[in-house]
Amino acid sequence: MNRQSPAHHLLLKQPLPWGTIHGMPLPLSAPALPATFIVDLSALPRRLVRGARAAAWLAAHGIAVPERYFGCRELDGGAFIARTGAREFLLVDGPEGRTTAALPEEADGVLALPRDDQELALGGAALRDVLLQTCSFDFTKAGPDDIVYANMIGVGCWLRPGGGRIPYLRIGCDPSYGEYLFETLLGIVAEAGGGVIGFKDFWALRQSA
Amino acid sequence: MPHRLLRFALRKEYREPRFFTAHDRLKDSYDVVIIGGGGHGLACAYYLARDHGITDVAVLEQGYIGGGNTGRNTTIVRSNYLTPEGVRFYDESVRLFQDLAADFDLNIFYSERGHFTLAHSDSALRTARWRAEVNKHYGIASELVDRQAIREACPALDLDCGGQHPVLGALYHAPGAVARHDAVAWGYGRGADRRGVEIHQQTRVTGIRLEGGRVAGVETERGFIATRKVVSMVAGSTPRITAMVGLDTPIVIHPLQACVTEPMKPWLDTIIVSGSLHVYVSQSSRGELVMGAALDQAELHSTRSTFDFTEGLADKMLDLFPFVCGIKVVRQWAGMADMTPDFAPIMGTTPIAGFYLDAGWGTWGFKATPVSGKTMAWTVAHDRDHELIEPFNLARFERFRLVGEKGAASVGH
Amino acid sequence: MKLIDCPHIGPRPASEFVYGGPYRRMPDPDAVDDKTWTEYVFNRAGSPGVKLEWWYHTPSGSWFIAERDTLRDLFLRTLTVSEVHHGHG
Amino acid sequence: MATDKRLPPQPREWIDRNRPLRFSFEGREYTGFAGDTVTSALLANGQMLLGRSFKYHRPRGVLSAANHDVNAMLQTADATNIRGDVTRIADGQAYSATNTRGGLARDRWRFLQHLAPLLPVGFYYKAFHTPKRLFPFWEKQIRALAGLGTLDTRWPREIAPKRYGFCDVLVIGAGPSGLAAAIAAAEAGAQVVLVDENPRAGGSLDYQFARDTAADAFRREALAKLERLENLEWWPETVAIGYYADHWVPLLRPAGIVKMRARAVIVAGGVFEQPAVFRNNDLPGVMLATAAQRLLHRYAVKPCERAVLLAGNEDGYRAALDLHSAGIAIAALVDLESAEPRGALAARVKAAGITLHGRHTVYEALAKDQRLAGVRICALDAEGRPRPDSAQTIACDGLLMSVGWAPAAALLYQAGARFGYAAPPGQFVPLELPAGVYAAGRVNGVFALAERILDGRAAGLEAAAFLGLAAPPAARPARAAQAHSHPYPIFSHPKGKNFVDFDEDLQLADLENAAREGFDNIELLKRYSTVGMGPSQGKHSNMNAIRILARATGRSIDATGTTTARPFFHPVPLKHLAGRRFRPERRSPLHAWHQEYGVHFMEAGDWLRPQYYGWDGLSAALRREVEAVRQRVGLIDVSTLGKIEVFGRDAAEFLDRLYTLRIGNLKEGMTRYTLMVDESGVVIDDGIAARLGPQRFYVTTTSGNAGAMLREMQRHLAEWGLEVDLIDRTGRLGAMNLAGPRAREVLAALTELDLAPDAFPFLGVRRGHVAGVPALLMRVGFVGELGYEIHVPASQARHVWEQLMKAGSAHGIAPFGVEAQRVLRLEKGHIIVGQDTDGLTTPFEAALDWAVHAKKPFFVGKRSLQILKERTARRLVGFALPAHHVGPLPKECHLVIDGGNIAGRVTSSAFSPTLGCHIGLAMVEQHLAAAGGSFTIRVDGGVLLPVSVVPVPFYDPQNERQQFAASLKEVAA
Repeated sequence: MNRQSPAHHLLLKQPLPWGTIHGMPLPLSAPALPATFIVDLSALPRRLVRGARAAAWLAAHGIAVPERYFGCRELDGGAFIARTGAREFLLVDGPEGRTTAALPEEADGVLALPRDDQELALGGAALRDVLLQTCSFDFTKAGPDDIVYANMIGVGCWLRPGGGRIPYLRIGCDPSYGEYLFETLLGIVAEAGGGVIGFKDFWALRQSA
Repeated sequence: MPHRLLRFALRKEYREPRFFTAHDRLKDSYDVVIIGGGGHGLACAYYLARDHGITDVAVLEQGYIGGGNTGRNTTIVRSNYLTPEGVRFYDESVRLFQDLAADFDLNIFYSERGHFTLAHSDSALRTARWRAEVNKHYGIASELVDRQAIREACPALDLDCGGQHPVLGALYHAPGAVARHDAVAWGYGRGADRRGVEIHQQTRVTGIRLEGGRVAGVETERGFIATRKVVSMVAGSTPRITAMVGLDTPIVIHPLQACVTEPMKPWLDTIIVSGSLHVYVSQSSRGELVMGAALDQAELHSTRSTFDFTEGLADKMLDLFPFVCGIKVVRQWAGMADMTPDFAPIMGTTPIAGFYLDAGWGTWGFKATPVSGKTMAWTVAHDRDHELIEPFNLARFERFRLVGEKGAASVGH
Repeated sequence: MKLIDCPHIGPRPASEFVYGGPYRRMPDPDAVDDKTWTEYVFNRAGSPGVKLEWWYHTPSGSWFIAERDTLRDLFLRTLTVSEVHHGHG
Repeated sequence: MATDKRLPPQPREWIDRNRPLRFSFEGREYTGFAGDTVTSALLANGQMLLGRSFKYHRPRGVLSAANHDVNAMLQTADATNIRGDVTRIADGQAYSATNTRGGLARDRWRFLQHLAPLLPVGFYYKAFHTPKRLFPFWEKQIRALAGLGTLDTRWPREIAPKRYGFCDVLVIGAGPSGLAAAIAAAEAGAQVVLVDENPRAGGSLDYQFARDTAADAFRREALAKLERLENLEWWPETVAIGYYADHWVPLLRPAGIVKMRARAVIVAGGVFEQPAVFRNNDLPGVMLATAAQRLLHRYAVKPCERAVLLAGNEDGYRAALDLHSAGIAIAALVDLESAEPRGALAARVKAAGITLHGRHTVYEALAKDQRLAGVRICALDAEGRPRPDSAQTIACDGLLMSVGWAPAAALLYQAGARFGYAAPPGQFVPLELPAGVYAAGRVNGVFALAERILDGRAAGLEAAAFLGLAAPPAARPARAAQAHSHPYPIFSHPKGKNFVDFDEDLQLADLENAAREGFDNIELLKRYSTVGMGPSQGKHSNMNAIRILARATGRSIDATGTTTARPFFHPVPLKHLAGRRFRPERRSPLHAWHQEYGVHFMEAGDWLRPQYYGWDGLSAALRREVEAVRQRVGLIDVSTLGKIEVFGRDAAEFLDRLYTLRIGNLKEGMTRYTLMVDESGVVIDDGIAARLGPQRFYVTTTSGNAGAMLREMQRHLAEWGLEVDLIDRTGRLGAMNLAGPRAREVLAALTELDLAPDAFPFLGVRRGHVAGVPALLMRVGFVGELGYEIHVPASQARHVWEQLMKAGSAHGIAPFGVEAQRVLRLEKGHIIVGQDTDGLTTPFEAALDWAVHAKKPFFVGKRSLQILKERTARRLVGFALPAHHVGPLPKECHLVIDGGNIAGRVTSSAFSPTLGCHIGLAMVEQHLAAAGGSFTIRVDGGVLLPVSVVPVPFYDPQNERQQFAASLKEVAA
């Protein structure tokens, strides 16, 4: 119970019921879903897997990796794995953290180091307009099978489109930029009449989508 | 209204003499050929003729007079450099600038505004003190000042910069000035022309002929010219000229961009430079804000403009002066800056007899116009580096004797 | 703003890239004399032309080599570093 | 005098007569309608005088009514340099003219026009500079007279968000050809965005063809398709402000800039009508024919009661007929050419009862009450020169000029198009266009309406074909076969006042004289005369200037050429360029804790770092924090350090090549100081390398260089092709340094690791847990005490920090900031790269000889260092002042003076609470560096302060504090 999101002090201003996810306190659910939302997903367990034999090593642990660079694959339990190079993968676990629980951190020349990101998701009605104000990438050219590395408001981020009925984009960056990224995006979302939702809201919404 | 204007009213005919004689043909040979009809080239020709009696000189300009960086810079003149060699050199330039209008009998609008280099970090403050100390050592008006002093000189400035990277202090250089850049070139051009120098515009140099390792002549679009002395004063085109004589240099060309707003009534009297924000701005006598920023990152031999330049500049500009947010930028442009590894020029004699180099002007060429013209003229006349420019000779690199101007840049981070 | 076609992630605006200078082969430091070495350290092929250059895509943290016409301001093609090492440059 | 010039409803009018608005101009109240511009509303009220000219303060009225001139430059309480031609009136807004003294009507500066003879072209270069001492005075006068609007330094910063945009085809200009192009491209399946600076689509259809039924049919159909086609977006009031590389076209919209990335661009921007040049051609009442038509059809404003039309082309005849049918009396049509060839048009004009004067010109416009009262016309001789002897006067209150056009081609030029002069039609036309860029309509030299539509359609299909969406179209229609621009609609007059550039008050003689003075290159002419340099950037003056220069030099128009068309097409407010204020800021995971503890932050790049803690000022805090570290234990946040995992088969080899010291022989579980130089041997960074395994290292870099160092490591890796992987963990790990004699006790309470000196020696590295959090610990200390640098996941850094503070409270722990750290490391003689070194410092100069391992086969910069070793001219040395010293103290960057010359500088300087005296480091010339020697520092006030050279470290030279360990030097050897 000792982790903290980079956006922790911004989230404290949100009058939402809190809970703890993987040792990190976060708002869990909002009374009503705003048309446009932003949600902090920093609590999710993540691994950066790198090394000459990273692909084989992951396969050996039952994780089928994407062939294509900057390709992305959905795994069980809401996890996904993205290929970020010949010998590098980003593994982002689901809410239960099933996929990473068993993984060692170092084995035969491969490092699978836990990684703290500021992760968030943006979604809803004004998603496209918020993106047009913050990122030069044309997201009509990417889908759930892609991971996009691009600058967003001056910060290098990974971005993964998703959603069905309600479109959303998952965004991760270096935690030291987390407060800036979250605060700035929250401001733009708020201008669009949106607001913060809880960690549980997002996964519920994901099911419904 | 000065009496000198009366002549225009009293005369029936408009009888102003030409600034530049039109020469329809090139001679077969000249004592000296200067490549580049910008401020430096014309100044060199002027001093060759005036101070050394060498008038059989051709200035070859591929475009038009002052059409290169002379007409593209933001016209700032100062001498508050970091190194002794830099300070001595630019101090002489400032002295020459101060008397130029009288020399030319042409108003170059030399306007002493006072020059502030803002420091937004303690390391920038350290560099400012370093420069101030070196400047004072050579008797140059230059001092480290606090926020209050800046506020008094430029009350409009937001010292808190919109909340981030607030101004902590500044290097203040009272003699810092702006001038009408074109007029400087025209004044030198007219002065040289009247002393017998030939200025040939739209005359591109295509090659330099060497015989036995020394200069024998210049190939141009308009034919061959025999000469024993060639001076290259072409800033952004330097590598193309040095390639003609097979001379390797460290010079790399980067675009330097600038832009200007609509005219407005005067409100900014000083010259404001912010290293950390990469902005410099002054208000011209026409009332326009003339603004510049950092070099483009990559080598390029083009004067194309980029939009992100004006975006970045405007963003930082409004940190300093939020109230100009409604003022409109009318025009942006670019020059080609010839950068050296140590941010100091490359001047003087070269391994090739009869080939003289005046280059590496990067972002500081305009303010050196008079002194480089004068010292290069001396160097060409005596075939020996003038003492002010000895430290800037090309040979310093193979001797690992770099000039420390870059020290400022590095410490300034 | 120019687009640069990164061989790893495809075309992106130039603002996402850092210029890394010309791609050059270092002479054998133990074999060359001081003059040759200092020329390598300081001198550059400054004339305009088609050049191989280092470029870095910041968000994805990867280097590659671009073939660029520094006169016409054109990226002619981009290659991975290993492609260049193996003579595809 | 507010006579009503508003006409009954017009078929194309843009005003909403149900929404009257009140506004004031120069203090007088007026009413207009929603949709009116300030210009149209004022004219509707009979207010012809709109502004004063820049130089002579002459009265000015409408010229283009289209922002191709700035005769109507306005000021309000919260904005200035507002363009009346294109600014819609706002209810209750109070406007006034810029640049007047005592109001527009009786501007006290208007006397300046009588001084015109004193002020020829370039006069300011020829006066005011002698005597020198008086120039500042004259400059003050000149600056006050120059400039347009006045701004208020209390105006707030407004935020205008920018957006990115994406489309297949961007069509610029929604006139007939632009509409046809957009529709053709969209129907071929392209995603199309059509933009126009006007609030409505149609362009000249709305004012030159307002009563043309054929035109109306096309217009209706086109507008219907704008509605219907889903892949065609129509953006009104949108200015394409420039063309940049790879079809990057910023669009200025009322809501802010959209940076459009198109795959193809079609420019259908049309043409600017050009004024004729004759005496008093700037009088209010003299305007372009299209200005009259815009006022008439868009705003239902009667431009005048009785007009004379000056024509140099057939467009003028059409304009005459158009205005005539709107009920405006046309006193005469004055044609610069003979009327016969005009055929049917001439007949129709005659039939309308309009007197025709062929081969005539307006010689002079006549003024009454600062506005047009009549014109003197006269015949032209064989050379096209006026014959004053034949002059006759015609009374009129409107003179409408239709003598020619200039293409709105700026974006095409910026895209790299090559142009040439074509007569007919008498304008520059594109000869060569870059891939994916197309021109259509009058900008392309196509004039007949039907052909403009065909040209547009073809351009749309060409763009679609370029994107592989359609087959390339049949050929484009031919360019106009007859002249639409008169070759020289410019007429000298002994009394001058025949203006070429209205922004800059430039007369014909000014340009002719400039050319005569040797400024006979179009760019030189521009710079000397300032033609085209005003706010309208030559839209109404460049073409005439080129014609004048061509004639003055006897060169062709092509040989004369044009000036470079730089961005922007229309000027752009800084706030729109700036957009939102995005400023990436980095935060340590401990940031909030520092704030809660009363920290003073200092900015370090994008980071904020604790400078010191507490409310009692820096010096008190310094003493407290230094003392805590030296006597007890302190804790500092070093999360900003660069942190990189280096692993793989060749990891050791890689680091040996990268650093000046040997790393390959480092034992597992140990760390070593690292120093990096560039290829020229200059010190660029230092840090620590820790060996975690045979093929695994963990290295740190300085905070400021973290990004650059990572990039350099990645580049060298790619270059050397070694089998190594890098992982940047800089922001992902928090780091803190626990330092001081009690550090071990504090840490022991929180970790399972054996901290015994032999189990975890100085310079050792261990992995374990701190406060239950997985951590990497290094026993190193920048500050020279027993110390542990603890690296933990960022999300858990605060927990670990709080636990350390808690465990340390019994030992008197105190957090310390960067200032205390600087003093502590100075006492220990450790350098800071970038402060104690500059852009040229070598390891030898920085007294880091011991860190250069010359025996290694290779490392970056080794070869240069071999050369430099012999040439070390300066040296970093320590100095100290006596404890009892009083008076000014050395500050960082004070100079070392030797024999009156600069012989070095102070790089670090501080009072050492531990040693009780002032100490520092200085980079001095070799001969001053000898141990036991002394040198002189020039401190504030020019005082020369002698100091003695003192060996470093100043503090604990035997390194006993860090225990049993050799100093960094010996370890490195």
